[in-house]
Amino acid sequence: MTWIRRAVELLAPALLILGTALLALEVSSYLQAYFLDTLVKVAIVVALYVFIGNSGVLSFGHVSFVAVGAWTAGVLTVPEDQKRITMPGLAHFLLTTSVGNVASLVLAAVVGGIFAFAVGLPLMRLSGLAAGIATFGVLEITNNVLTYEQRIGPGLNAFSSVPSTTGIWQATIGGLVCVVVAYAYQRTRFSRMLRATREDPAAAAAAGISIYRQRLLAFTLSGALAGFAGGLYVHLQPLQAGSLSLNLTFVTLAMLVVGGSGSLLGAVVGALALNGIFSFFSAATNTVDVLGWSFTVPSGTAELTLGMLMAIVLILRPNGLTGGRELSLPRRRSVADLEKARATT
Amino acid sequence: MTLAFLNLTWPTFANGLALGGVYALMAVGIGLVFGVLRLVNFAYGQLIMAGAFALAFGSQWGFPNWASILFCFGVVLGLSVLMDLLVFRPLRTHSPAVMLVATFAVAFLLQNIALLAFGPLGKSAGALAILNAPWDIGGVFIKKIAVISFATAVGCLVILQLLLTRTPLGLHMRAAAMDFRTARLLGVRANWVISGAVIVSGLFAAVSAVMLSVQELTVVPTFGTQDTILVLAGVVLGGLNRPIPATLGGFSIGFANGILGGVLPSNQSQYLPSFLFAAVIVVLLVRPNGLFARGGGTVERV
Amino acid sequence: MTALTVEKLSIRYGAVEAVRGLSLEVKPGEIVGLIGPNGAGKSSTLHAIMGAAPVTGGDVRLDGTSLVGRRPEDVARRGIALVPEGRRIFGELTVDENLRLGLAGRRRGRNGGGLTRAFDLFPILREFRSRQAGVLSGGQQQQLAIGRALVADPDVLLLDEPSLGLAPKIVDVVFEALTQIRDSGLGVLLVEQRAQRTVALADRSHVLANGELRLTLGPEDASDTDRLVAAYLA
Amino acid sequence: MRVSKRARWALVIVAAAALVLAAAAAARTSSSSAKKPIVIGWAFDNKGPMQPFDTPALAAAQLEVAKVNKKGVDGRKIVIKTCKTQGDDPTTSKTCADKLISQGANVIFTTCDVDLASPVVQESLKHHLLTIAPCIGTDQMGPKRFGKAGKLAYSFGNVAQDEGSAMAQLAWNKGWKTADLATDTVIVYFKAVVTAFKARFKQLGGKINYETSYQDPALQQGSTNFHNAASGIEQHPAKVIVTVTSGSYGAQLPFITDLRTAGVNTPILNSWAGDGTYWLPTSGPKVTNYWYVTYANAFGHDPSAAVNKLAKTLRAANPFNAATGGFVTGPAAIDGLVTAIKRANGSLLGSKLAAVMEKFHKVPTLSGNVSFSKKLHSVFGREYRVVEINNNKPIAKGTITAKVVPNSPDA
Repeated sequence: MTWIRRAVELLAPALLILGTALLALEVSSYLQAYFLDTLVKVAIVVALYVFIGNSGVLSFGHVSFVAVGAWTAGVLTVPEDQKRITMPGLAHFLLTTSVGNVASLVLAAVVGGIFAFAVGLPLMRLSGLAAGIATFGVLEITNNVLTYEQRIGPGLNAFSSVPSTTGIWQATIGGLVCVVVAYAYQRTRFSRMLRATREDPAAAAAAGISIYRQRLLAFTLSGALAGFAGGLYVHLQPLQAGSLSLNLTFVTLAMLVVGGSGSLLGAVVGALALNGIFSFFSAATNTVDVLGWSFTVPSGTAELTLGMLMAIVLILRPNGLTGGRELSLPRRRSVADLEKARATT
Repeated sequence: MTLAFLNLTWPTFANGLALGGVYALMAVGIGLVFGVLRLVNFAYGQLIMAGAFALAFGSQWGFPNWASILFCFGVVLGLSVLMDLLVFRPLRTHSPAVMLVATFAVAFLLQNIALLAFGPLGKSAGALAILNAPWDIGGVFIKKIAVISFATAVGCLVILQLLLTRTPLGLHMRAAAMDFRTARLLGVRANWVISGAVIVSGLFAAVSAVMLSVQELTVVPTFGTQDTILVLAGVVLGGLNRPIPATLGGFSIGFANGILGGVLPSNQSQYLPSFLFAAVIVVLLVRPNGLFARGGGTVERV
Repeated sequence: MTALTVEKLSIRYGAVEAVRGLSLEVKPGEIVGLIGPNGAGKSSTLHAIMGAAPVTGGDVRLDGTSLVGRRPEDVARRGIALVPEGRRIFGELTVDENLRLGLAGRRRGRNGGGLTRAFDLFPILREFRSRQAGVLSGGQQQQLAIGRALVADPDVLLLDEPSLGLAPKIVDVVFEALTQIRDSGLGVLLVEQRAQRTVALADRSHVLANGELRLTLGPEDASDTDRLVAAYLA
Repeated sequence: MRVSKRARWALVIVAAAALVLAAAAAARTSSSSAKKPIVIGWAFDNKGPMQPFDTPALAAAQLEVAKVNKKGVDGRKIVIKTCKTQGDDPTTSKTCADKLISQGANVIFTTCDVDLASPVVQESLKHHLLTIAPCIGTDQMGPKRFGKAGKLAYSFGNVAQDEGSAMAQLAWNKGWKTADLATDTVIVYFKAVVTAFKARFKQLGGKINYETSYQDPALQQGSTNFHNAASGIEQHPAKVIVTVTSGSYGAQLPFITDLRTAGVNTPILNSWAGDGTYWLPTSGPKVTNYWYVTYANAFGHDPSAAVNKLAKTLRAANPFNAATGGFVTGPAAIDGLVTAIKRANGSLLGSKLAAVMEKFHKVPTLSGNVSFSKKLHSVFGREYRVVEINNNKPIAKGTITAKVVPNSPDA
């Protein structure tokens, strides 16, 4: 029967994604963009979760992997004749290489993963605030280079003419891929070891677990997922890769913490809830109809609501909306569960 | 007389000192609150932004300069105290990660309030612009504001040092930063110490707001954000837990920022943040506990 | 008049009940010992008195005023001083600064003679007053911790394992100081592992096991090893 | 913190409910049109960096539409439907385009920067609609940037090359024969104008003494290297200092203040980006010897009476909308569109309108005559208004037209 329990752990987030997709099909087509955007945010937050949720270490650098993924998928899918015009400084290799949609997403994941591995190799030796600031540094450098280096991309310009392939199918499947990968990782012994280092680093180290190696593995995997999510993002709308920076970092981290950083469900719920509310008020700036009556809010309501909501949720439910736990079938609590519950109280 | 090194000139050197001084103040402001609350206040930049807007409005409404500055101090202090009461205190017992993200939320909120209220383009804070004029010091032209910033920073830090070492409140703040629990058991009043730290931190934010807005002249909703990130990097680089290493860390990164900005050739100046952060990362890898930390103190996990 | 009264005190951490229904009192000019095996709830009791542990039942009163629900700093400022386990001195501050921190617990309007009280009891502190406390030896640090508690001019002094990790000779110095403190009119509540010495020193000693009061012994019982052992094993 | 199972289920439901709410929001019907007016769907920035350019153009266009509607376009009226892109947020921009199209827009108008406009432009082009930016100031609003589909994209802004060339001409005519250049690299348009100035200035025989660049803090958070740019220029005197940046951004005023407080009183020359008096300091040193070329003199001294009248009306309603001469791009775009519709015999098909506009040659609009070509879908050959700000006061200093455009995108 345990497999049913396990299945529920995966089903809950997966169903939420599918539900979002179904809703997106129901709404007026012009509002779909918000739903697609939300699905991409889910992918990004799940990627964050794979590292932060399992290791308990904050990273401010993940959006740089999203940006690098967006850059990869963008620079490889803009038609060559367009590249010559919008990216005149582009290196020859990038100018002449073009790939299809799926290949660009795979490459976005690969590049995101490699970049994360390369960054993690030295940085995963750090801990605490030093690690936090160092990952911040990675974000700043990535943003800076992507914004100004014209040999690798359009610099300050957006990737216009990128095929907009992230429609409802691609966004849904992309979100599901991230959730399934995160879930699969969660079931491995690597994840269990990493979680052990989160609970008690000293004991885990004494048990022969290499904190460094486990963190590096999770960092690389989550970097790959973040790169993949970036690929989805750039195929959703023309982006400037360097603009994926501080704001997106704040907002996605807040989604993870508000949802409950300890669980996959938390990551998905956080992204859906915050981005859903933000999208609703953004749309309402240009008037939406709710159950028959017209609803308009002043510009900026979305940001203010989001900011206040984040603060309120954190004050009232510091472990996030889900309490950092997966959804599971009711069962008798074992003694071990009680012990654990005590530890977190 | 020139500093015959790269194209480093005395004015650039002075600008570096000035920026270093302001960043040192910000570092202390962030460090004090971290000391007593174990809270990395990301919204510190927004305090500075609010102060700078207060200054800009003060001069727009025709306040004399002293009144504008006073207004700026009032706004920043009020906001710091409010932030402390509404957000930091309720979250005091939670994990550092939750507190940090809560300060994100506050920063996000304040920045967007400013965006709505004042627009993306901000305001000009020209009242003290005249301080950008140079003084002729033996044939070298140094901006007045550079000298004033540096001197003010040094003055503030000396006063703080006196407060910390010569007064009971200062002693209590230092003890609370080391071991809050024991300090309370001895009768150190938690709320006083926290308020003290928040107020001094707010005062320094206000001073930084004045200095930075004279240098930048245009106040936008993102004012101070990037400075805060750099200062945070500097503080961690120095050693977050103690005032003096934190100050030195903040000063170093400000100084490096000012100098590098001056000596980088113009076609590379856009990569200034990359150079700075690459240096930060390298230093952190070599000395994870900070440049100026003695021994291996435990680093907070966030 | 009773200085400190603990009545039917219960302390609970989550599902674990650390102390159940403990009653004791400490009058001025007496030392009360609190002994028992590890985890018996001795330190929890001290922390509960200070307002730093969750009280789920019973009462703690100082001269008839309840202390339950007050913050640690408020309890300290009402005349109860704690010498915490492990001494908890501030190693980066000087001896002088550590002592001045103790002044934080002074009651309003009470002068208490400043730091001289600590210096009179432990002259070594005066000698080392401008040194960093971290470089002192363990025994000197313990003296500093007690001195720091005394400068607050408290009515009641709580000590949590003051002899822990000290050489026997130093323990003598500490216990001798406790006698002097008692003689100056303070009430002392002493939590200790060294049962026999505590029983010998204290006016009354309560044996605590599994959070419950098992036995109360007088100084005359100090040599009655059997009774002590039986109380520990009960 | 303990959460009961029921509570967690409840939370999941709440999250789902939030989505349902958003979905319910979507269940709206688009308006139907009985009289078949010509619908312009205008996605504009209401609060971001493009707001100072978009909102005046829109406000002026609305006045122009009211004027056009008195007679009608072949008996039809023009209706403008708007959508706020909220700082040109990509998702909202895309939604705006789709929403406007679903509301029956025949033509889509978009924001004033080609990169920020991209989400709107791409959606609109996908639906084969004529897509117009009133004031994108580069040569990229057209096939150059958007390929074949870009045939339907036009801008009524100046080509940066043309504007830069006009500035060079102005400098040369004034006898400023050496120049220092400071390029703000955060926007393509800024860079393109300076590059064009340099090319034309050298062609005329001018000498560039010093070149530097900086990143405006409005778009590059925390950047302060405009200070370094200023001190570099202080050390390399020339007859004119050329920088192209927006007065509404973060570098313009401090850059000038740096130079002036350091005792550099050389003329400073900017493009339309630096138009206006709204950014001038309310206290402290006043701005003097500052020059720029622009679409229209917003201060009542334009050679065209119609422009002055429009400026006056706009100013009365909201001074902000007449802050720069940029407002005329809105009516100019409307005038151009009306001409195109007439020439296409009333057709609103994107391809037909675009085919007519491609052949525009000196078509009169409120902002003067407008020409396009197959390759170039932005305006060149404009008669720029020259303004000098002296002691915080704008003074009209005649007009200037670019004679030669080096590296012309049309060539």
